[in-house]
Amino acid sequence: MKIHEYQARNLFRKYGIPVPDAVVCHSVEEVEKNVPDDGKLKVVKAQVHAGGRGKAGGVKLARTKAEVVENARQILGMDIKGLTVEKVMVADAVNIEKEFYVGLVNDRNSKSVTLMASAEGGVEIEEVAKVSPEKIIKLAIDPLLGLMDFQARAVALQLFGEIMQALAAAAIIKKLYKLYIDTDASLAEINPLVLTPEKEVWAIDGKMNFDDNALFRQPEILKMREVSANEQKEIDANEKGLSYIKLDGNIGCMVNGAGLAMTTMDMIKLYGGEPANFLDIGGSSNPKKVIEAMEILLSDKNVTAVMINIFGGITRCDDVARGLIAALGQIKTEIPIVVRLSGTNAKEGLELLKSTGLPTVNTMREAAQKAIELSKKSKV
Amino acid sequence: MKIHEYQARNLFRKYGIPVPDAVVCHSVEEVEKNVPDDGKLKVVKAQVHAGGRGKAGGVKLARTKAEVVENARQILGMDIKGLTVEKVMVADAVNIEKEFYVGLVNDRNSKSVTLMASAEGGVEIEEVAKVSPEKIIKLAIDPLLGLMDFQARAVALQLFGEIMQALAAAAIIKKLYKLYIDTDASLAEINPLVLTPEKEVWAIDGKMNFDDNALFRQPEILKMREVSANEQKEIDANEKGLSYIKLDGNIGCMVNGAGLAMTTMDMIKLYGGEPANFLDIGGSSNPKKVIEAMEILLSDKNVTAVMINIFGGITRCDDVARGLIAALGQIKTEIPIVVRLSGTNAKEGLELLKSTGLPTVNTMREAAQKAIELSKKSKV
Amino acid sequence: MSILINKDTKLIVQGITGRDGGFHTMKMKEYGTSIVAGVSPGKGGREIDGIPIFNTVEQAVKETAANASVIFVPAPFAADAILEASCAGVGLVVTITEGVPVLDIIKVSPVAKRNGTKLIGPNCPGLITPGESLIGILPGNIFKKGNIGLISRSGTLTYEVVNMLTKNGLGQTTCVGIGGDPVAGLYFLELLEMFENDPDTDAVVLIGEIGGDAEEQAAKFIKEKMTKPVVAFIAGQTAPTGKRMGHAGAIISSGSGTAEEKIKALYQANVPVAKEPLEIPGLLKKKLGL
Amino acid sequence: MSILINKDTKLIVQGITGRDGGFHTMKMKEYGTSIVAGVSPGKGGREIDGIPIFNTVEQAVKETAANASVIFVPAPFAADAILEASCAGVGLVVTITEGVPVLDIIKVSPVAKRNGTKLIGPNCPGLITPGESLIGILPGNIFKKGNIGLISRSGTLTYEVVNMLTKNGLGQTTCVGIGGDPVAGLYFLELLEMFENDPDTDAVVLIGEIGGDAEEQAAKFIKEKMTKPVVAFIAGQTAPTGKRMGHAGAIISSGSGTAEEKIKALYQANVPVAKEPLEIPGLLKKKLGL
Repeated sequence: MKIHEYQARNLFRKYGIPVPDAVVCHSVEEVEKNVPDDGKLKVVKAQVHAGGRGKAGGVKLARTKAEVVENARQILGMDIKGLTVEKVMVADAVNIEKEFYVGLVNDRNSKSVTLMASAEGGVEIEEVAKVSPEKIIKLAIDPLLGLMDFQARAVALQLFGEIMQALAAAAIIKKLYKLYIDTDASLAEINPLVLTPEKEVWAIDGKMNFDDNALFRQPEILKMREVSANEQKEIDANEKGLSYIKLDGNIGCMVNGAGLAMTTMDMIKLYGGEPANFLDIGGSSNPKKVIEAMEILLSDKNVTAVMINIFGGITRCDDVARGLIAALGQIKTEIPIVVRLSGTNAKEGLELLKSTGLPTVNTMREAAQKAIELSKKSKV
Repeated sequence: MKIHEYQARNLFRKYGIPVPDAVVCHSVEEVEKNVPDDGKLKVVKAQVHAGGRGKAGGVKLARTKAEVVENARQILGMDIKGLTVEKVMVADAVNIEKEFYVGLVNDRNSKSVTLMASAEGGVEIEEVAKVSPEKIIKLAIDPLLGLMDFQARAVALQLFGEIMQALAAAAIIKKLYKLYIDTDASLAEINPLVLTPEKEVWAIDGKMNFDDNALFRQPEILKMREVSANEQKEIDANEKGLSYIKLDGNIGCMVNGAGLAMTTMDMIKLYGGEPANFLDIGGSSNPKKVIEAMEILLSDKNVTAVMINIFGGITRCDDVARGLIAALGQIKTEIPIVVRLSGTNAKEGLELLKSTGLPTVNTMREAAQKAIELSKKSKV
Repeated sequence: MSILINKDTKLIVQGITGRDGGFHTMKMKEYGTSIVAGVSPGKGGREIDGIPIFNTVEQAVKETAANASVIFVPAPFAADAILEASCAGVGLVVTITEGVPVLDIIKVSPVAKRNGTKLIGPNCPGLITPGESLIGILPGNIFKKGNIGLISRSGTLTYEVVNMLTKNGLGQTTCVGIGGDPVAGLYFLELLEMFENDPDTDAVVLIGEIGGDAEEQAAKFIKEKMTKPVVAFIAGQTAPTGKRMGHAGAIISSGSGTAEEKIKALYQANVPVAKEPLEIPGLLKKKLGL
Repeated sequence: MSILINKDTKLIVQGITGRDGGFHTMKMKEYGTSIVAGVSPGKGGREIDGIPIFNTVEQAVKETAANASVIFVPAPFAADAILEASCAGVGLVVTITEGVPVLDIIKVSPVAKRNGTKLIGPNCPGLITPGESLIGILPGNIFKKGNIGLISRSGTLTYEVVNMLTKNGLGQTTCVGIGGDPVAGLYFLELLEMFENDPDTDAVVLIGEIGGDAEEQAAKFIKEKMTKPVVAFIAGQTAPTGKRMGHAGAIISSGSGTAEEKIKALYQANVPVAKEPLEIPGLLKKKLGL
């Protein structure tokens, strides 16, 4: 789960990590009303769940209140990577002497939360990681001991030569780790962490993601969830036991199992088509689930053909076929559907499906080829 | 540091451990005013930092409000092991089907917090431990993992056969452990943990001690400290860098080092005397400290002779002698004082002390013998 | 021979009284897995289908000398179940439960290592040594004894591939579903090494996915350490990259994670990568000179 | 020979820029201890009395190959200092600091064990191998090279005893002050075993105290495992028992803790217990046939 920069900053502040004052506004009116006219340099930032806001024009400096309002007017409603900007954050700008990077992330290789830090912070940090990986300090944190004081201090001393600055940075790193653990985060970044000409250390931009698996025990984090229309569709699907991600193609697919669903998409592409979605219906033969999956799938107006790809394991194909028949009996659509059944009792299942008159096949390859062929003819 | 039962109960409640309702009163008037006349069976308990309250008559059941008042009148002001009862707790009594024991303590052997539990709770638990140690379940808790759910459950299932009761007890044990760690406790006991005829699990009596070394980071616990006059003397001494414990004898002693101070007491006893105190002045030759130590020592009216026992290590005996001379020049007392100096530069030190006219000796044995001899003559 | 499990594997089921636990216990037993105990706190002393139930894993191990455990308990309690099994000395713990918080698995990992427990999963279908022992939710009927080892991050896709192997006469020594979670137990490296050392395994099928750099590491290991042929398939070649984890995710797996990078690394290790699952049996036969 | 430290011991001082740390660094250096580095965050690169200062123990170990560390940092930071030394691979860490929270030491202990670090202290005077190395705050001048090992829970009392040993011609291999805190590092058992295995140690003096059951355990060890003579003294024979820790304290050390019980256990292990420190040299000489 993602949250906005302003929400991450609120968490930072709650944990004692110093962030400049800021106001969040949903409209130009709110900006006019709520942003203080205090003559301080300000930065207006789009709040969307997308990277590259700066390059897209979603981050602007403002010297006067009038400039703040004008910038907010430009940014609000802007489209960044397909997302509409509905909020801006107006924050006090800070003078920057030097920018640093600090991040925490779950690392599958070391099976630990890993601290990363660099004296080369800012927007180009990924480039630094690629070109000069030696400039990124990495530290795998012992999950039972947590981040020890001496470790935070040692890392901070590599970034900041001066001890008081290093201790300030070490304290921030320790707090970020505590926040990370307390909230079941999967990513926490301060980029940039800034040293001002006055030798103060501030967290300027923050980013946090959270482990979806742990949201059941993180009610405060869950409250922060804001979702776009597409994400809402994915969440609704999830609540029905379906895993759905909308894509840009025209061949809808419905598959049991995530790996098989990804492979189904690959097959469609391999044979010249474009998948319209990822959709994993899990291991059940329940007709209700098939109907719900079909409804979600067909709500995408780009879909011109559907490929149903089922491999029977513990669930037998004949049971799955019965579920499909029940479901397809209730779904009225002009869109052509091809069904592939394989695995346990596939023969019996395919036999049962004959009654539906739907084209049935035995392999994924055939299914993909057939679906592509049908999609070209269908012109829905 | 010790706290009263009612304070431990407040901590229990804060951590979600179920305890019956109770009121704490400092006087019979408060009892009359604050204890509800609700017809419930109540128990009136002396709040003092001493064990064996029950045997001393400091715990009484009361069926009516009148009985509560009468019991409180008897208990308030009572002397239990030299401590005056200044507070009573009046708690709702609970019907008891069975009593259990649960305790946590720092264990030097396993270098861990150790959980102890027994199905034979109540006042005789120490006797159980001696006679039937197999009836006490002991579990060393991994300091990095903490008390794991399955461990708390396994212990609780050994006490309570029924799963719902066991889960209730396991939850209590988990909360007690969290409380223990959060507050740097050195002891936490629920005795008895009670199963009622209604199959509810309640913590009836609670006891907690805390690690003095950790009080610097436990301001909330420190606020609970209540000390007797003798304890206050010990705390005052501590703040001056002195370690003082009052005893019942008549020979005051002043020693550098805790082990040597204990040994000095042993020597006094070995040669037929009775030590008046334990007093460790630490490793300094600062005259101010010696004066303060002497004042504390002489404030005990039982003292009829003083033995000063110094071993010079890093601190040289001649330096110590100069400190003693400066201090003894300011202290006016009729009580005889014998000084023993040994170790680094002892000869020079003893030479310097000649000017004081005090009897000086070379060994602990001589010092003890001399002090006892002087105490018999002194009759202060 | 085989890896990890065989006919001497004595299995405990943790969460045997739950719906999934009960159903798959029956299925595993039908397959022939030696299930010696179930664990369900408070239900100790009972029996289910002739399987004795214990309150704790410790008791179960003491009474039955069990050496493996499979976990079906709900996600919030899965980590504690793993710890219980590991601390009771169980050598192999297979966690089927999905939705386990990542930080729980991170916390459990060093404890398992300290106790010498091998973990598989969470969120995995389990593993099978055909004809000897099945642990998890795999459909036993599609597997066949043979000389191919298989390691997969995916569930149904594994069945798809195994089904084709079996139909093509390519039986399996052991098939391990390692699960798709961000942090998990045994992974490609450890399992490739086990297959390399297993005298009955002649070739290995590796089924990877986009994300992480486990396949790249596997390629490096194969290049440097393996003598046996490996054939691979990578799922998600066309999946959108939008779902990645910001800067930190990119930094931690710098230059890794996409299907192209994985496939490139595997080719460099002389591992043929199937374009579609149907190609796998053919690639294997070619490598084995069949 | 000796135990734990000798002329090859290369010492780091953590907290070298503090008042006590600075003073005792000077004293140790005067005695001849090989002090190779000091650690003080933010002061890395400087020198104090020719001793190079580093920001971290890790750097200090890397540059100097130090194998021991002594800790003088204030109590709230002592546990972190121990962890830093242990995680940097230092094999012996001696904590002089007093007032360290018990739960901090409990947390640090398993980490030290995992890293193979021996801990001494906290709240201890340190240890000495006369003529070779002194770590801590012991007064070096009272010690003399010889064949007696000494282990003590007390500070000044140790000096008292050592002074008498030296005056009676009984020199020492190594003297270790293990400290008086409720939970501490190396204790009687481990050190008795080291002395038993040290070819140059002919007899051991054990100085115990009331509280806990370490002396009873030592007695058991001596009876079962030791061939070398041991002489003991127990301080606090007349101390009041009121300061004990309620039921749990009594249960955990059931039937232990008082001076009488300790003395009884030691006599049963054929260990003479001195009534007063003055008796110790005589008892030793008798045991050694001098």
